[in-house]
Amino acid sequence: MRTAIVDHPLDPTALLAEVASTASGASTLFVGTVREVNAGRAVEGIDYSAYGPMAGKELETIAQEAVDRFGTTHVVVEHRVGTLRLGEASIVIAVSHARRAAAMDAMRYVIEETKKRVPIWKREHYADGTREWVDPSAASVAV
Amino acid sequence: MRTAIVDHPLDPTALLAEVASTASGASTLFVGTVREVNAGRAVEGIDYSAYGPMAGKELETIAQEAVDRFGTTHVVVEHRVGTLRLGEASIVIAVSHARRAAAMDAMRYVIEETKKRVPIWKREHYADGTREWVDPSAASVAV
Amino acid sequence: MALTVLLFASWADALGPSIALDLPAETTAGAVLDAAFAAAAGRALPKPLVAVNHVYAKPGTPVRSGDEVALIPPVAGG
Amino acid sequence: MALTVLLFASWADALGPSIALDLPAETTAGAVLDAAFAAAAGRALPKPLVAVNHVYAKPGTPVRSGDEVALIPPVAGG
Repeated sequence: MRTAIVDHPLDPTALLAEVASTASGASTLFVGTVREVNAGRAVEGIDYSAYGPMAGKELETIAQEAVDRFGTTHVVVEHRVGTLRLGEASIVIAVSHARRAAAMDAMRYVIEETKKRVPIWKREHYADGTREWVDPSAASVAV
Repeated sequence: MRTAIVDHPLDPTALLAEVASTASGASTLFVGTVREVNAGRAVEGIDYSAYGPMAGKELETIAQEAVDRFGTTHVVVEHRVGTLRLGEASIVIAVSHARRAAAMDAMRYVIEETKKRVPIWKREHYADGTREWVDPSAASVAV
Repeated sequence: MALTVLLFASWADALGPSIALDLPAETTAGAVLDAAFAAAAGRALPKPLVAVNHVYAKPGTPVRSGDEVALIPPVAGG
Repeated sequence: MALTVLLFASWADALGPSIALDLPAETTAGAVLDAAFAAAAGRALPKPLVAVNHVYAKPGTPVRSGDEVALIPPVAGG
């Protein structure tokens, strides 16, 4: 198990390799990426910022919870901060497990808990030149 | 959308790149791999064989169902046949979608339906020298 | 009619990649399966599904001369 | 006591990366939040959670001199 908050581009292939194990029958990978439209507005990029020490700690706690709940130590998560362009990855979660259901469930657990708990914020840059902090708790449509 | 039955090693990174889109907020990847133990027996490799034309058709049908149900055309599936060693990938499923829940659900749909419907069989090579066709319908523990 | 039925996995190990069955001109997937088990002569083989022209068939699905018929033992892909 | 509270996202945009609050020696996360909203002087800011020493706090969680206290606006990671 390993987690990190980083300020450089993420490498999904490396994370997939990191969780590989001949004890595993399934590997799952989740990649969150910057998409061109959010809530109907054209997005050109996103600034991700974190409360560094707490975000690192919370991400580690979530990964440890996944390890404990789903019974695999092969859980690796990296979250990127800084300014990301369209299509770039903000988070990569890699899991492997003897059984596929647990590999999928663990991946899902980590992304859902991260969205809820890790103190990271994003400010979207819109095509009209404005920038806004995204508040999922206020959004009419969940992202 | 693309599906294939192939007889060469799979490349998860290429499939992940194939589904990438700036319209997508999430990409998911499933990699099924040969694991060293099944039902308590030490496994050294697996022969995968397919009823080629029907397996290709059924895999394509499943991917099309995922496209229709979950609303993304970014679904790519490759299944390998032939003799695989420990840790090698037998199937790779890549999906991307605007929204993460659908990306995860579509990935899961494709692997579960593939396990049920695609006419592909595996014969495990055990450390004791024996080989046996795996019958998931008879197994006491689902793989 | 003479019908060639494709076999796979444990069925192919036991009986080869195909078997030739002699069946009435108007027959069904269920009748093919019964004839295949008769040809297997008591060997312990898992119950297969029948595919007709690459589609899973029901017991009552008609089988005609020229159809591609296969027995599909329990699948284990993925 | 004088307490420095770390701010992020829209709160940091409005008030800077931290604010200095003057609070009773024995106080709570809830009292910190009330004092922060008073310092924000009516600006439209989303309701944050309070973190004390990198852990989410409840309104009654004690806050002592030397604690690292932060306001956590609605998070949007992932």
